[in-house]
Amino acid sequence: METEVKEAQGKIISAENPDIVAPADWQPVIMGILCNWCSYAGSDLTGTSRIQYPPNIRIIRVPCSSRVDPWFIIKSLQTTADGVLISGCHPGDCHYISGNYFARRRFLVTKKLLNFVGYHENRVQFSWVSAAEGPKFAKVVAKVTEDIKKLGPLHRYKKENF
Amino acid sequence: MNKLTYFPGCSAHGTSEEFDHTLKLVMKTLDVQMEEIPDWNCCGATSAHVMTENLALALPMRNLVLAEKLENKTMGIACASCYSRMKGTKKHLDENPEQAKRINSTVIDEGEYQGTVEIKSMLQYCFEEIGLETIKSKVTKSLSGLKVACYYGCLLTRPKDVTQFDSPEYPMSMDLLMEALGAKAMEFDFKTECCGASFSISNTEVVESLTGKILEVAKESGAHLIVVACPLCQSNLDMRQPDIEKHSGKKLDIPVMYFTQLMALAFGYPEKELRLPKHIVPVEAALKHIGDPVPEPEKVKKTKKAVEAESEVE
Amino acid sequence: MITLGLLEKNTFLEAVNKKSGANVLECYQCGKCVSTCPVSSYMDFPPREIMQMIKLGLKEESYMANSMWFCLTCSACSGRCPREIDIPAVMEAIRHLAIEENYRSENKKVKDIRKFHDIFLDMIKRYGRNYELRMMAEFNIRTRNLFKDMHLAPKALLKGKIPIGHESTKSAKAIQRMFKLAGKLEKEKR
Amino acid sequence: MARVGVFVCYCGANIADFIDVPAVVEEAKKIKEVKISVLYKYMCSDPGQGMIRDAIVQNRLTSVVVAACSPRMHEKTFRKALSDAGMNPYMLEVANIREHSSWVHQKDKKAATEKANDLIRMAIAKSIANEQLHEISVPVTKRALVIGGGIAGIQAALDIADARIPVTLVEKSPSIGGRMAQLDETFPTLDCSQCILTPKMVDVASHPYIELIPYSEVIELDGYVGNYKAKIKKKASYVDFSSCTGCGACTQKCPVKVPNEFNMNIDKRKAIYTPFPQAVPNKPVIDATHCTMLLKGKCGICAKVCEKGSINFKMVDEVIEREVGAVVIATGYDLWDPKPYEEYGVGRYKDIITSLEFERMVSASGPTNGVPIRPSDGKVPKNVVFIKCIGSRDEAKGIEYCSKICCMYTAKHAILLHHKVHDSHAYIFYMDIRAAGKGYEEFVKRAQVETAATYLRGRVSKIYKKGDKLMVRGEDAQIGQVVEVEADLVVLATAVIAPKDNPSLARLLGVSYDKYGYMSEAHPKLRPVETAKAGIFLAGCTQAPKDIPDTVAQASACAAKVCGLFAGDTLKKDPMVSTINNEFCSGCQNCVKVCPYQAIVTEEIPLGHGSKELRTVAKINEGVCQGCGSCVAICRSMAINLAGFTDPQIINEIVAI
Amino acid sequence: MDHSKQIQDIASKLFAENKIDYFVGYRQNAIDDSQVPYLISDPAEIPRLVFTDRSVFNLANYLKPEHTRRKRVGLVVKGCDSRALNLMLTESQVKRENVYIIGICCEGVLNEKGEKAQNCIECVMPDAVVYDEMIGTPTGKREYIVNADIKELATIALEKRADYFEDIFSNCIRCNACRHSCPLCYCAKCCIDQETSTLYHGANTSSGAMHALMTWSLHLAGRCVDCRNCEKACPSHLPLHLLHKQNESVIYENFQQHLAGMEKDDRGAFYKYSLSDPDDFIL
Repeated sequence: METEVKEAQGKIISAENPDIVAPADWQPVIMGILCNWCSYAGSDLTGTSRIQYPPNIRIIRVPCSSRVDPWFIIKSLQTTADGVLISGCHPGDCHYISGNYFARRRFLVTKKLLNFVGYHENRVQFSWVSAAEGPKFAKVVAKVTEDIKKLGPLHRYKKENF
Repeated sequence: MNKLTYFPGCSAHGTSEEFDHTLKLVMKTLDVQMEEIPDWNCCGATSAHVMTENLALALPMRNLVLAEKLENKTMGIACASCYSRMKGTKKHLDENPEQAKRINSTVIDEGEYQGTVEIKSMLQYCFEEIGLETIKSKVTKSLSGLKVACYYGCLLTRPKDVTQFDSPEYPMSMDLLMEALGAKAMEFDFKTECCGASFSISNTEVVESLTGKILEVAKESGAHLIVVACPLCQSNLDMRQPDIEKHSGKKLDIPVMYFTQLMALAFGYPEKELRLPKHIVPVEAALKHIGDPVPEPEKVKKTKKAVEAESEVE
Repeated sequence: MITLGLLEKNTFLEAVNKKSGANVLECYQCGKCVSTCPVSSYMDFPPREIMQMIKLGLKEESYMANSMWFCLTCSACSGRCPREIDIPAVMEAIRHLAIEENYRSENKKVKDIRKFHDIFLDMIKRYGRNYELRMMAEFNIRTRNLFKDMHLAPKALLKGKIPIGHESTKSAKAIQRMFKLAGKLEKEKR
Repeated sequence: MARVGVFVCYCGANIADFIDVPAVVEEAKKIKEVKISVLYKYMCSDPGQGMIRDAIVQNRLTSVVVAACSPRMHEKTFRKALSDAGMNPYMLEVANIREHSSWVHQKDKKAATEKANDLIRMAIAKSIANEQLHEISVPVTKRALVIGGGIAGIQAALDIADARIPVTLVEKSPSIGGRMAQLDETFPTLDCSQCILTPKMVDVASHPYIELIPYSEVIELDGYVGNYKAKIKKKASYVDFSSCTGCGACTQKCPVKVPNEFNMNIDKRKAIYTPFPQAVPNKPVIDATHCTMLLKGKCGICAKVCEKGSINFKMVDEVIEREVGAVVIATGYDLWDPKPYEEYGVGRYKDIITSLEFERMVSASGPTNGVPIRPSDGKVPKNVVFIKCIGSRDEAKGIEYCSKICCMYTAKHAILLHHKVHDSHAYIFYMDIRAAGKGYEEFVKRAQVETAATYLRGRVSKIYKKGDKLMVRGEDAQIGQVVEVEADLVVLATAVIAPKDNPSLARLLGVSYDKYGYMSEAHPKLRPVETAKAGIFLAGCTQAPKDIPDTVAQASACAAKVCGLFAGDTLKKDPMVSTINNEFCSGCQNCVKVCPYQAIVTEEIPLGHGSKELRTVAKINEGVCQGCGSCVAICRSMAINLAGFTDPQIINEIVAI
Repeated sequence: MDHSKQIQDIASKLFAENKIDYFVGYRQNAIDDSQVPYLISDPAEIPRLVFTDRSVFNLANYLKPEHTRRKRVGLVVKGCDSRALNLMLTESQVKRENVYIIGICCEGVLNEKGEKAQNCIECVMPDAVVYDEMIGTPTGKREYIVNADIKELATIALEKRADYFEDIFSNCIRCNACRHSCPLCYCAKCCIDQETSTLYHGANTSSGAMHALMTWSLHLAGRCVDCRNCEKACPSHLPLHLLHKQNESVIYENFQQHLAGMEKDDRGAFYKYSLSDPDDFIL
């Protein structure tokens, strides 16, 4: 289900809807849902280490990646976000023992389903970032932002808003 | 019948003709058809990489490109130096595709580099592809009684991430191969110490000191001869021996043979096929030890109980 | 005495790291490489000291050292290095940089080694393959040491160790072209 | 109608330099629920908190948003300000505009400001959906479980028990004592390890508040802080400890000899054995993997010679349960296997031994009666080479970290060698000498001067055999020369590593561990003895390599923590737990399945009002619930919600931008 | 495939032995040759019970909690139906002692066009997995086939696929027939109807439908047994199986070939995990 990202001269074309074109300096909004113990702490460390990353992400704190109900993702894509990043503890490191393992299964199925119904697979991304991985968090955000910038604005299902 | 693309290297057609010759005999017995890369060139060892990076990559690359045109995709290399240069180059090119493209432009007449050939040293090929069992089955004249010290040199097993073969510190593949032929491989601590091959002409003083130490330790191990898998190792250890003896005043007199020579011998080829006169240090006396009585391994007293998880009963 | 100023930007270190792909800063001076190296006793500065010199940005001193010319690239040091630094690559990087920047050591041994390598490459350039006797002879001529190893030659020749005739690749032209293009690449890089 | 107050913090220059704070304040005012939006230099300071308190009262606020640093930093501070003003503290939301905006977007003030605006909008939207929550209090079981009977476990158990709190001490092996019991003398004072340790071991055995359970393991831990339930497997010892007098007749007569792990396999023990003469409890156990009676049904000599009839070959493993309020983990350390050092010929040369083997040899009660010998020929060595950092500080072959104790014990070994073999000489290859500690540098000096040990700075590169000597080659960087030492014996100071069972134990206990297998503390500096799981503490090398003084100090710190935890009759707990709405619960019980804490059970409730018929619904034990939200996300009918992170709160955040 | 006679006999026997209060089976539709579910409490109506390859509906849907709490029910289940029933038993929605299960070794049923239905062609388990009495000869578990439609959809361009699904979602009229026809949608109150969520799930628009159907399919992921009751119930004839089959194939491929309702006490793929689950999609 890989789909090529289209590029046009100086413009960004929406991956899901070629009719939608955004200017080259278009900035996406990315919803970041982070678990409190690893990734949120990791993102705090990014801050305390003053590691710079793109400002497009908006962060929501949840106790554990297993708290993330797939409909948060769907809702984000339908309303405010052009992409979603969900981050939790590395496998084996979950503060709640096994939460991220359950979450991992849901994430995979959700990601594939969203791709199946017509969202580019890079719209929704996941990462494991530990509390010590400040630099990794910055890297992940930079990568996700860049990926989503290439995909252009997400327009589908948004016209009616909600 | 197995097919093998063969890169002999400059020495095979020069100083180490006996290696090349016995290798071909052995491979015939083992039912491997060797196909020499047509119009191969020197891999650049040991000078190209010293002086220039691009040439050091371009020379092996031409050979790789030529080899890719052949049907068989496994390449066997006789000389350890060539092996190291070629395999190292391939690894470097595969990891840096951009540079590979750039270097490819210098040999573009020969074709495009694909990176499809798998490179093995001849020792590695015997050990991994043919297998000790097959080799054992071809032995018609066991070498029992012969004590050997296996010398691998630096480049057969090093660097580990390039060669991906055996231990870089205490390899055992050649030892096991020799045991398969019936010989006894001695414990030898200087298996992978460098002999200084690249200085064999330009800096003989260094070479003499390095090889001297290796020969001394080999001698001390009780071996009748040293077994090698590289022409440079062989010529260094063999040719320099009289000089070392003269300078140090110590008698060494330990012949240096290729593993293929011993394989050929064990496979039943007559001694004259081994091209023994080419050795500076005479080999014949050492080979007389073949057939020496081998002391029986000490019998374990309570065989059955000894097996039982180290415990013993009074 | 060496006076160390403010090391604002250690360009030498950067150049070595870039060329070698190693990170010299990882070296913690344990000295395992020195006792591993078969030729460290012949070097002006053994590998450990070279690493420190790079860290200090001592470019000229490093270029004029004989260490990298003595390095046999046997990889024993890198195999044992607890920080897994590719020391031969570092040595090679300094050597290439020294050649590129035209530093020439006056050390006799270094000159010999360089000469040998020049002859070797010349041989490949001419014939595509290498021919040992001719090389040995040429080396002796160029180093004005006509009789070096001559005591070995008759024995070796007699025993057929070193054959008299020699062969070359058919497409010597291709090799020459390769040399030319590779040389061009080398220049472009600079 | 919600009335929200927004309080934006400058954080000195930390926020103000990179975010247009006044604009942010104005932006917040545009939201209709926002009744007051102000800024201040340091919101967390007393005047800052005062501002919040005053605004709450004056503006009759229903929720408060503080835009400042990470909530992980000052959430508690601001919650306290809220409750001081008479407001429910959980009506607070923190917008993290420092770590998440000003500090990470320092080159783009406009974007950072926009992001701060959004983060504040999200916090406001969330706070509107906040509910009033109240702290939960749970009862405490005043008994501690100590896992591991080394010096750490012994010290922790004794200190806790001295406070008249019952302790259950579980030890894996037949005797307590741990690694320290194997040591001969200890640095830096060279007092005999046995002499200072054994009295403490005896104290443990006789303490009225300590229950010692040797030869057993913790196999399960349920529950939560103050209310843990541990299952302990008592391995079958085949000896009835209650009747056994420890006379030792059985061990003398047993015909089966087995390598003695207490002596690093240098000598043999019997299949029925006490690990060492001063063992506590001093009762033998039968090693079932070697006893011929248990394996083949032959022998039984021990049973015949036992006058008390204490031998019972039919004994089986037994699982017992203990309710405890707190757990101390003190599982100690293992030593790294130096096999990867092929260049030294480890495994090929018998005369290369590890430091603990040397320790046992020089121990007066050890297998060689205190005299070091060469394992190859039994001769007493003269030239002994000690090599430090074997596996330590070696990313390529071992581990990255410094094992901390090797510099000191190697100095000790040099001194001990000199004591035992007067005409010997010690060569020590080292990289650095790390002797930071009270009396440590002086101790090293003693080794260097009094014992005249030769310190050579460099890592050894090769060991090879020459005759019956081992040639040890390394650089001495001081003189810049490669040296070779002719050694009779080589002692490798192998690295300290985490016990290999640590990860599985950590998973079983629900605490986290690092990449080396050491248990992770809650905070490396400020909470070094606690784990992230409340009520579970760490003592000794289970957390990181430590020497004996540090281990004992940490063990006592654990005891203080346990006593503090047990000071009151109940514990206070965050109210961020799951709650179930029975109306929507269909009783599928999938939540029971995903809960990692077994906090969800089922209950029967009437089908309707006054109905006699019952239906099954899930029920959450809020004392056990840790608030992960796993159950919330999998509940299809949305019958479960997590206080503080409810669906409306999170969705409000999502749609607020 | 005609098991009408056997079913009638069993029903008679059950009523005669007073083992059940109700029997749920199929009867012929009066207007065409299709069949409808048929719930009887009077043995006199037994002769109207039929079972042929037109018996398409999943009768497990008739066993929502209130049914078996008080009454004992006899029930006919095909392979797929029985897997749904299995899950309902695991999820404590049905009292096993109050249900008498007549399992069919199904040979496949027909679609409206009279051809063998797609889910029967791709069926992995035609035999009932839970039953008190079995009719027919078991043929055993079959190899898993990835649904032909999703395979085809996966090959077309992303924006085309997006168009296709937007079409589907905009045709949804939010009548919730799919949900009501699903035996596994037994929630006391569906999340989509709840006050907190109605705010966000949206109105009767393609966006709202998309959200509702996606959420619904994710709630059935790892549980859906591909009986296609929902599709049969949908008045807009939406290809709802696409969403379910997509999830099923991802789960089968990645999570130890998990299939819903095959085993007793298996709760579905989202209620367990394996340490070796795919991790490569996570940064």
